[in-house]
Amino acid sequence: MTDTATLERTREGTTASLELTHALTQTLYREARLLDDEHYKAWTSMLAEDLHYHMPGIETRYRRDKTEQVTDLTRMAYYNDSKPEILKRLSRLETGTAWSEDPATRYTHIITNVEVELTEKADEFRVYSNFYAYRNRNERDEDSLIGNRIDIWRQVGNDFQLVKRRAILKHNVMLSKNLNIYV
Amino acid sequence: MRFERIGREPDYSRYMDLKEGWLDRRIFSDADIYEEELYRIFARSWLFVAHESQIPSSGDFLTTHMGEDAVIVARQPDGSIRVMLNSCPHRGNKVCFADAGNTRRFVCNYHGWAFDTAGDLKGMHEEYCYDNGDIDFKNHGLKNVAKVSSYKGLVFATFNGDAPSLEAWLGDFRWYLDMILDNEEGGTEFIGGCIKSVMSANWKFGVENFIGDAYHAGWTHDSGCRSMNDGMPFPPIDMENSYHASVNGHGWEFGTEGVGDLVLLGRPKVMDYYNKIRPKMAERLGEMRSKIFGSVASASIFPNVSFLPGISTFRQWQPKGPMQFELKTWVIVNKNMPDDIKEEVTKGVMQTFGPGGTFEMDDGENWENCTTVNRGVVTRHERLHYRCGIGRQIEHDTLPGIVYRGQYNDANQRGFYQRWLDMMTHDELGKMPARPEPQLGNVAETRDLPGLFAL
Amino acid sequence: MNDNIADLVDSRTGRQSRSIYASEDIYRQELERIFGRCWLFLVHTSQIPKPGDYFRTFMGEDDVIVIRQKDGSIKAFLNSCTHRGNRVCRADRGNARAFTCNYHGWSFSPDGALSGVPLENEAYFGELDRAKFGLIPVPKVAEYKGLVFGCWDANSPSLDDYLGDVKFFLDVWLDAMPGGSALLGETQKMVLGTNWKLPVENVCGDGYHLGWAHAGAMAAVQSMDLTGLSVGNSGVDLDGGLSVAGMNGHMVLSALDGVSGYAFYPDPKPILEYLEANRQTVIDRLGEVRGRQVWGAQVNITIFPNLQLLPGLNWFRVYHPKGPGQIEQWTWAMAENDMPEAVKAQILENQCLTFGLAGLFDNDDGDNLTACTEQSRGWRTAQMDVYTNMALGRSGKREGFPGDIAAGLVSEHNQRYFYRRWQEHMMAETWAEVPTYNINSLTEQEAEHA
Amino acid sequence: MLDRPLAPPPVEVIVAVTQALHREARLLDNEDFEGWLAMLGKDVSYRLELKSRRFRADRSPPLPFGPGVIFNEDLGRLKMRVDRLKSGFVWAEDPPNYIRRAVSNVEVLATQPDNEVRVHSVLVMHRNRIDGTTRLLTAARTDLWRGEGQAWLLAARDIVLDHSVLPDSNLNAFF
Repeated sequence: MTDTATLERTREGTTASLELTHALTQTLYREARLLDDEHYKAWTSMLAEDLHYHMPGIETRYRRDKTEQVTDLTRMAYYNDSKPEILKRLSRLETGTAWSEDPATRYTHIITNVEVELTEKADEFRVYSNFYAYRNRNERDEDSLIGNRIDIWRQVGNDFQLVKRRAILKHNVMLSKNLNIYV
Repeated sequence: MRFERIGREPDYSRYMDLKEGWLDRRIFSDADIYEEELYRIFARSWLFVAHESQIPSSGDFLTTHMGEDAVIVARQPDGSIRVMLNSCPHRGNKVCFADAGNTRRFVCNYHGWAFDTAGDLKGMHEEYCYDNGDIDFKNHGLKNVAKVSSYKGLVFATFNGDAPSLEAWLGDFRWYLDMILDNEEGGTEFIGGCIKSVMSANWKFGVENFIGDAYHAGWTHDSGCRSMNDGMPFPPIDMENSYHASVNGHGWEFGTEGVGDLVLLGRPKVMDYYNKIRPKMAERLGEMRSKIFGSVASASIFPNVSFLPGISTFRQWQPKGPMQFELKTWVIVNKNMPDDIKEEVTKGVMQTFGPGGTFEMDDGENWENCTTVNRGVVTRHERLHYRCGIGRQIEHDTLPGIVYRGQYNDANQRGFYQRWLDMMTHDELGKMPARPEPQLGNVAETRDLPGLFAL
Repeated sequence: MNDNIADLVDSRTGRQSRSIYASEDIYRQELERIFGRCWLFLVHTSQIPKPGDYFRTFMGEDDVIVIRQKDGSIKAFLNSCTHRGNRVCRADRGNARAFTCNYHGWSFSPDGALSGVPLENEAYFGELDRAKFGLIPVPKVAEYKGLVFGCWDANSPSLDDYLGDVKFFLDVWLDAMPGGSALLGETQKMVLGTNWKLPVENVCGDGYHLGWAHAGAMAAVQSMDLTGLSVGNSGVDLDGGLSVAGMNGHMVLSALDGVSGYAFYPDPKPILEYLEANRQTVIDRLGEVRGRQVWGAQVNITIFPNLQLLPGLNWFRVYHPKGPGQIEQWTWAMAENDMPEAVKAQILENQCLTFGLAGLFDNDDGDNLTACTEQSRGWRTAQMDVYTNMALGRSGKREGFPGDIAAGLVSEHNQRYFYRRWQEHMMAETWAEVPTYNINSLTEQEAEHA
Repeated sequence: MLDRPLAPPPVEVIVAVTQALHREARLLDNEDFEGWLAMLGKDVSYRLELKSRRFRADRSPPLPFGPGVIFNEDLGRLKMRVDRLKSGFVWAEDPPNYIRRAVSNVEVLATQPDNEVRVHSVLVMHRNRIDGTTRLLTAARTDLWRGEGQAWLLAARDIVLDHSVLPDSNLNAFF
């Protein structure tokens, strides 16, 4: 079971217009700021109902090893979620008893290398970006998650909604006790 | 094998009194005690190294750690499994840098020494530079561990040639293990891949949490329970019909209501699946175990493996110094499950007990703080309370092991630290007491899988 | 180890082995014999005014919570659950009716009592003896005019005796004005790769580095309107100030002009007006010497082992050790409660300009302290010595002041006393072996010694 | 902060302001402090705060006086800091620390009056220090930029560090 059809690059040279690139870039930044500020309600309003949010777990393997680690959805993944599943995870924060999130973690998402492409669907756009997500909590707990993302964003009126995201964390061993963050 | 250390030889019994129910915090932070643990516990115990399904074919391998020693686990052409140090006998370099894969040879990057999957030295770069008599290929292979054995898919290895058999090591705990390993025809497998994370915590905190700490679930995981179960808190525990069972330092705490862990997984389809096979499970494992499976439960195999039956997360706490461990997480499923159920289980595990899971996120914070607060010289000399349920031991007709009534209990934790103390204080494992004496003799359901062999 | 310690410091000649800044073994012994034995600063009463107010800090490397009780008293506890040892409080400060552990939900009331155990009847069958499992209290907590200290050692002298003669100088901030004192603002925390003793010795006596290390900062502030104030420490001015030691290990540097603390202010007018308006009140309360000469001057007070407060410059600092080569430095601004709000605002503003985390002066010190520590780590360098032998044997008593006093702010008189006290504690098995010396008890030999 | 203005500023404005932020970072990386000062408005307010951690439910009032301010500067005081750095006596900066600033997530939002924009951005400061180690500082910035003629000038900046304990031995740097 693989899920690559809509994420794969379908046509070369389908660069989006300046205005569209710009609007989507600003959308990514806004999304990052909402996550930094823990405005999860506002963030989830940016997610499409048919969202698929995937962050595979990746092993270190030799080059000759052809095991498909990124797109095979049957393998272990940090996230392999639909929108209701994301909402379920987030509902933990609304219980008031998520002790480890109190006092709050401080986050910064840095989003860069944004590329926007047209897809075969007129209202959907493929967006590549890199993320650097920094977390700091307690006295000196800190860690950095770095990786790249491939998204599909859909235009809905004047706004955009995230339809698909594959975030690839460039870590083998995650150097932290948990992943209380979305990238 | 005997391990001698020049360092100090403290009287470890002063770090705990399990009859009174307390532990000294220094066992969670002291560097000397940690070094001693590596010798006396990790170098002498049977350690989990792989599930057979991870290396199904000849040449399949994975790399892991036994204590802090890096090892390769490799499937041989004859179907057996070997475990060897991941270190070249020439200059000590790592010979395999991948987490997993398939190969015919492990070739060292440094001077090209090449080993087959059994670890035998087969050749090297510029072989002619060695004169006759310079090198004996037979004695310069990858060092194999002393013994390898498997129980229903779980492969264990030990550096200790004098170790008792794996069967004796697991003892009657196999009666419990069969609930996850043998609840359905076809046995189990691991889902592909492994999620690893690092915590600044002592490895024992993870093990003891899974071995018996039902008590933290309702509090630590209130938010997780509510998010997975439509706003409902952790279910009330029936203290009459729930238990702690401990065998040789392994432990399983469980209810008998049959659904608790399955509810917390938050996947109705998985619940339906198990309810469908439950009558057959009762035929295979008997009435009692079919009632236990799926209940609120957690378990650990001494020294450093834990799992949640029903929720299906399977994990190992790899020590990396007194104040750090690496947590490896897998998903264990029944081989005969349909693909969509396997997918549901996998998604459910990662949503609850992956690093981004609704339960897991709160545990790490606790274990880290339990450990790091002991940096203080005053703090680390204070005792900790392990007395809960100390008077509730019972004899049970069906349940083997040292059994306590009531799931809220520190009994299995005390059993784990008793075994820890036994190993730290006994030079000869053969003289270590069984806790308890085996009650079941040969467990009827025990069977060997192909690949079992011992060096 | 004791013999070794005897060789490591010679305060008669002003010599220290560099190993005292690098050795792991020495550090462990310091945690036990200095931080486990001395009175350590916990909190200023102004930081936890109401019942339930708490503040988290460290005593050595032990994490403690300091809490204002219902009856107004202050208690301190190890921040560690008695059940599995988890931290029970992870916030820096706040107000709480209970501290509840994340792990199993044991909760402790502000007086440390175990007040709640989830499932106490179900899991413990009501048999848990709660009285035995309260938070571990810091056995001795005492206050001196707003400064709250804690001590682990049951045999220590009282806080009053521990402070001894240095109270003469402490009162210049704590008791100069009827309204008393306060700390302002949030804690500014910073990690420094230095042994904890180096910043202490830097501020306790090192007037020598100012003109050189801070030349850049001086150049910048000299563009300010100094209104003719004499700083008194950019050159060697033996009449401008005093180096005071011999007070149970506490040290003071003090200028004597009554205004130099505010020399770095771009606009010192409001503060000068405040000093002017209240000078007589302070003279009435503290006498001519302290009221006219010390109040308002630059005064560096060091309370052994790790607290430094500088009335005048108005910064207040604690160093928490984190291993032999690292500290956390916590800084606040100081004020008198009688100061008008505008003056307090100015103090905060100027602190961030001069001695805050990004202060012009502070930015010069960090790298020097770090490098002094790192350069003591090598096998060979650790065997070498460093020297605090400036102006040896030029001290004595001085009319109107306590302590063994050397003239001027540029000498190493105070540092020698600091290392001497350090050595006395490190060699003593118990408090009984630690000498007490205030001015009146100072023997001739000891005076000569310094 | 959540409310998005109905009409985003023209693309040209967003591009120009983004370029200004990048230019500013480059000037600071190159220690062209005069060039940087010239990008500041006469009434610039430049603040950096460090906040203590409190429980979410903590209802105690904010601290009686002033927050944990690390920078709280106007143009004159920023010039004073620059004067110090240029004095030639700042040994901690000699040899220089190499600083690289990565500015990202530049969101430009319309505000009133028309010639001003509110700008959110994040900054990663990669500071290779004299001791050979690298310190990473991350911060969120909220700015006010004002268009004056062809130029955009910084009118106000609030910086919030992600750290509760500063992981470096000084802050001889501007964010």
